Amino acid sequence: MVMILKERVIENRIMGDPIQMLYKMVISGQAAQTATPGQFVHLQVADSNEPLLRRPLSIAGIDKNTEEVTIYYKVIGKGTELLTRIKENEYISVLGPLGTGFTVPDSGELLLVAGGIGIFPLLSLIQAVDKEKVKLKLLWGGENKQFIESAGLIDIEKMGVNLDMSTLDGSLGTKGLVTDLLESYLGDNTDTIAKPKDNGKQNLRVATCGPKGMLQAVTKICLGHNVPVEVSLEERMACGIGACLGCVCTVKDLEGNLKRKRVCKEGPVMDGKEVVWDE
Amino acid sequence: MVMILKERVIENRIMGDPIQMLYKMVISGQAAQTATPGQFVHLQVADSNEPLLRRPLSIAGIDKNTEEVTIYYKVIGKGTELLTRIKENEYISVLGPLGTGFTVPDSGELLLVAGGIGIFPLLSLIQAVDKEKVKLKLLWGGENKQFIESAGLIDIEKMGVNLDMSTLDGSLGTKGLVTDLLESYLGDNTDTIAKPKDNGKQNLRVATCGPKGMLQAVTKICLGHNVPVEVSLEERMACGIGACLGCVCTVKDLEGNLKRKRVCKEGPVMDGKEVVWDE
Amino acid sequence: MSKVSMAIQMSGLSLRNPIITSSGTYGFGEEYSPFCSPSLLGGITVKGITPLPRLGNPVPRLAETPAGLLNSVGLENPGLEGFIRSYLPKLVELDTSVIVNISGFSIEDYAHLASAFQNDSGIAALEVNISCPNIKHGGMAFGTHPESAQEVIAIVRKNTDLPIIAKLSPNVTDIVEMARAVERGGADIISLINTLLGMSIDVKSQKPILANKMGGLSGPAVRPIAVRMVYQVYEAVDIPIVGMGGISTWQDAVEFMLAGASAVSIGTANFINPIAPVDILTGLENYCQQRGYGSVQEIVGLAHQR
Amino acid sequence: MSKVSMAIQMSGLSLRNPIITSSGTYGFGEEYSPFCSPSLLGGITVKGITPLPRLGNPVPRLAETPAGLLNSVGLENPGLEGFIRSYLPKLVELDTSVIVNISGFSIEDYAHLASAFQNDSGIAALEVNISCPNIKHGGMAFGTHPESAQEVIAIVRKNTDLPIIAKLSPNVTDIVEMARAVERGGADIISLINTLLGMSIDVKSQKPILANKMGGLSGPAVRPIAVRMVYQVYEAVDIPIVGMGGISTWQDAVEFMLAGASAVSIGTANFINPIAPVDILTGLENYCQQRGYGSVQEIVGLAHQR
Ligand SMILES: Cc1cc2nc3c(=O)[nH]c(=O)nc-3n(C[C@H](O)[C@H](O)[C@H](O)COP(=O)(O)OP(=O)(O)OC[C@H]3O[C@@H](n4cnc5c(N)ncnc54)[C@H](O)[C@@H]3O)c2cc1C
Ligand SMILES: Cc1cc2nc3c(=O)[nH]c(=O)nc-3n(C[C@H](O)[C@H](O)[C@H](O)COP(=O)(O)OP(=O)(O)OC[C@H]3O[C@@H](n4cnc5c(N)ncnc54)[C@H](O)[C@@H]3O)c2cc1C
Ligand SMILES: Cc1cc2nc3c(=O)[nH]c(=O)nc-3n(C[C@H](O)[C@H](O)[C@H](O)COP(=O)(O)O)c2cc1C
Ligand SMILES: Cc1cc2nc3c(=O)[nH]c(=O)nc-3n(C[C@H](O)[C@H](O)[C@H](O)COP(=O)(O)O)c2cc1C
Ligand code: FES
Ligand code: FES
Repeated sequence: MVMILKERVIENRIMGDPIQMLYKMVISGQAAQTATPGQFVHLQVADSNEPLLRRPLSIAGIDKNTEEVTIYYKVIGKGTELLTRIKENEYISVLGPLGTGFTVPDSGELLLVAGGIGIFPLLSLIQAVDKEKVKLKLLWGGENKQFIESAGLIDIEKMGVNLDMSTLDGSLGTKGLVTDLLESYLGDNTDTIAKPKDNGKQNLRVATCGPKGMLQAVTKICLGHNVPVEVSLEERMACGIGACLGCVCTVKDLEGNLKRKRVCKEGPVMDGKEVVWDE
Repeated sequence: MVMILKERVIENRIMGDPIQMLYKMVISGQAAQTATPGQFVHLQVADSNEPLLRRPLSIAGIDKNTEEVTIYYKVIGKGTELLTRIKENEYISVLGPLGTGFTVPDSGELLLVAGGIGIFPLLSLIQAVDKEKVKLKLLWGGENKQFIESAGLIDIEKMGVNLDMSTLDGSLGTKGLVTDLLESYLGDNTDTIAKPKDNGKQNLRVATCGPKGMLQAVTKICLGHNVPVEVSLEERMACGIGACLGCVCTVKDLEGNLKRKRVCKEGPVMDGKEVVWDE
Repeated sequence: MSKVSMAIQMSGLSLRNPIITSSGTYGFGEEYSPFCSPSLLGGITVKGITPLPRLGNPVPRLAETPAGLLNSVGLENPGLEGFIRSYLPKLVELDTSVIVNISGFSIEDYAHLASAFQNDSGIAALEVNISCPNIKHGGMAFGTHPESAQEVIAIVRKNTDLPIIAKLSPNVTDIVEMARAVERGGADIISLINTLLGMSIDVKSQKPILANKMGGLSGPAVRPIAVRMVYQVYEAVDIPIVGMGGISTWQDAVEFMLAGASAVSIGTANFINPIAPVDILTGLENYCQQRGYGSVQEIVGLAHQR
Repeated sequence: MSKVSMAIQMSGLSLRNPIITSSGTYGFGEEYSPFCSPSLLGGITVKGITPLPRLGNPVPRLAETPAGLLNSVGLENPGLEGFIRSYLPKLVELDTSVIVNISGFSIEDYAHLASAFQNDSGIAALEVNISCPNIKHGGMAFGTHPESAQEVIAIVRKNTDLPIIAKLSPNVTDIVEMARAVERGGADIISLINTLLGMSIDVKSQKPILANKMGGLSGPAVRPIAVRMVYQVYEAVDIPIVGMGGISTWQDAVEFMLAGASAVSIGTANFINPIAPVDILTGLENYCQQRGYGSVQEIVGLAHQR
């Protein structure tokens, strides 16, 4: 159930290297009860008209017992800057959980491909997947070592995820793009990949989040290998609940007709195959 | 010299009965150096566009040694509410000292007439007057006892000011309006009042601040008794320095011509005699 | 204290209370139901419908400005048939007055759209959005030309027996002239304002933020312009007014009613506070009660006295 | 890093840099001198001058709105003679380009005002405010009627050899039509926008806040409308543009220049930050430097590419 509530912020702190401007916020409240991986919350960051709109942030962690959701955010403008000013035990207006999240597989292999802060929504998926039944692998590309460490590398390693990294400057993992990692991974793992006529036997799936260009490249690579891929999209949002049509993404249906889907409602997670990337 | 500076707030606290919403703020900085009684500072209360404009507040205390100015304010809207949130040692943008203040007499008698929070600008005058040379008397009218006590009664008594009070509900001083106090005071003190042809012998002056209706009444009474009166006016302000013509007051010159004066520049203190009250 | 009567009668349109939600900001009535029961509202206005389905404009469709929002949705909608098939049945089940907003690109479009909605369609009124370009006449918006506006309303009048709300564009030199034109055309009610044409440019990319370059400005920033127009129109026409443009608090709603609006419509504010309409209704009712009005209708136009 | 050339050439008007201050917000140049040396500015524009002195409107003249300011000063000014006697001598001593803003209520007013200022008056240009009502023709503002606007500019053209800046009103259906009209009339430069007509009502007193009821809206709230108009006018005319309306940061100034303004003017922002023009200038220069422009003129109109 979607709700709008004043929820208590129980943690709000900068993570790692201050230059990265990455923050972790834990919010106590009912949003945790029904949240699923890949959904987001729409937060009111100001009690004035500046900025006017709420800010969408992915749910990165869900704890139904303690009723807590965790979000991670990077400061990029006025809205996220105001978020950093919220003190522990202050209240914030939370609209959510919103949107349609990732498919959580219960068998086979799940490959996560993250670009930069695109790791955040994938964290909730890592948390939700039954690691006994599903083989989990994460490919993560970032600017440099400082970024990846600040964005929570140690915590991710603690979650027991098999992880390959790339950085633009080579300061951690392979030097290059995460799509390079993906190419070689899919090349090396042709056995788990479904063949064209292999319906129902597809035991490798990809879930990805990152900059739009990366998502497009990841989708292309995956579809080239006939691997199903779910992409978590971002778009400027106003209402966050499907009412304003501000956040659409274009999709092509089976008959080749163009349609719009709302990133906030039918998304943010979409089937990579149907997304029209260059409109 | 008028300046615009980021000045440090060294005190900002509520005074007395919380219901009165009266605050005292002490700002450390250069505005104190040149400030004179009756001038004001123009404070930036928000770092956003809400509210858009600065807020004018009278300088109630000037300490040139410690370089501190004191202001007192009542919370009435968004701007003054934001002022209360400023913490000690935070900085605030101060434009000032601005405007033309009170005449500070060096002999004779000065009668101060304050309505409600109109006491605040008069405090700087009380502070400035040489009480050895000038006989000082304050008539102060307020809503009730709680208001007058919260607005700093004890401090004023400490300054050794001869004080008569009135309240609307009679909970302190005389029951009624401050103009009643004024009427009877002037009636009882006809000896210090200059006679029509008595040029140069006027040894009683009045300085007043309060709601517009009260200022008008005080002026009428004073002029009726031939006592010169200076009124401290309020008007909505934008620039605060005479550039926008937003804050004018109408005056009549000796030939009876109507003219505009800027409350922020030629005022806020004006000669009561020339103010056109009902335009 | 005695109860205030909140019902509003506007030439043919009776509303439970004066709080409506605005076209394009409230989807098709479902999206906000979890937060704000439609049965609490005076009415809801649905997204603008055109004869054929429209994909609307590419993204980005949104840009924030100081106290304002630019949008260039471009009238994305399922088209008349799609609307009647997929949305209307659920809408008419809602316990509120449903207002259908129609948009056309020619006089014929409006005639066609209007004829699809009648008194027995289960809806309360038709709102006619005349801010669209008239593609047969050089793309000039109907709503910026008194004769075209009058013509659109007249053709709608001919084709439906529902109450007609003519929604005015603020992008005009003389709003009064436009209001008089739609009154002549046969409008029962006037609503205003639609969005103001605006633009925002990104200094990094050096390009307009909106894919469509220009968009419609809404939100608190436009309120003083909207209030002024309601005030002017109130003095010029004899039909009631639905006021909108930047209403986000009950004070704003009162401001519009004092200016002359019989009802008010909430748009952009829903995005920030999904229960804004109810908050505003509560505040409006308290205001009337505290000042001893027996009916909310008593405050309409009070700012014109003296 | 090499220095950016900040000078701007606009048909007959050469400015040290593109930052001007706006009429009515900067007094007669003296008030802000303690904070902001005129020698740092491209130019300053003085309060609108009319043939006779004017007391202007009663107070309240100001009302705040979300990210905006309503004013109804009502053209208070010392009149042409008073201005020339009491203010002009000091103004021409300032080390900056002085632009005199003139306002009239008839064609004759403009002719009279224009003839008082010539190339040898020590000022840099005349800005013609055409937003005033034409009292001989039913009070319709010159600036809302293309023929009247053209006529005003043409008569000013006849009466002065100074560069003429035609200042457009945004309260029009078609800003492009107005821009073309003043270009035809002989304007050398176009400035826009003047204020948008607005109103604010006090829910306590139930009356308009401004004594004059309506006033002009300025400040950040109007910026998207102003940017859109600059963008449109840039595509329609061949003369340069001075952009204004809600500029308070260097990013805002860049936005206007990308939209097509050769220079920008700062109004309401001065009230909040008396050194806003210098802050903006510094930011603008840095922007150009970091992006490797040799001259600030290179960014003018860039948002129109593709
Ligand atoms: C579904 C969803 C989930 C998201 N999850 C996260 C998250 O977990 N962590 C995180 O750090 N960020 C996340 N984002 C992005 C985040 O919403 C934006 O960074 C934030 O809204 C920027 O606000 P601001 O006021 O700080 O910056 P602004 O000043 O508003 O914007 C700065 C720049 O950011 C871009 N931008 C603004 N709003 C959006 C938006 N809604 N979507 C995309 N780009 C935008 C614009 O290009 C703008 O120029 C998510 C966005 C979406 C849509
Ligand atoms: C020269 C001068 C000196 C002042 N000195 C003091 C002082 O020492 N202590 C103090 O508490 N207050 C003082 N005031 C009044 C103070 O400036 C206002 O109370 C304050 O600006 C209100 O801001 P706000 O945002 O809280 O309220 P707002 O929400 O802006 O306004 C609430 C109401 O206050 C009135 N108001 C708003 N601005 C002004 C203004 N500039 N002048 C008069 N009325 C206004 C309006 O009627 C409005 O409806 C002074 C005003 C002036 C002009
Ligand atoms: C995202 C969005 C979409 C809109 N779509 C329509 C529409 O389809 N038809 C219409 O008549 N008005 C439309 N409008 C205008 C609103 O109905 C309303 O007139 C305007 O936003 C002013 O009100 P506000 O400031 O409260 O939002 C839209 C506004 C927004 C913000
Ligand atoms: C208080 C005030 C007075 C103004 N007076 C004039 C004037 O006399 N003549 C004129 O052409 N414009 C006048 N304007 C309009 C400004 O010059 C400018 O066009 C407008 O305010 C938009 O810019 P801004 O948003 O930066 O203030 C005035 C504006 C304000 C706020
Ligand atoms: S943000 Fe409104 S529909 Fe998605
Ligand atoms: S506030 Fe601008 S002239 Fe006084």
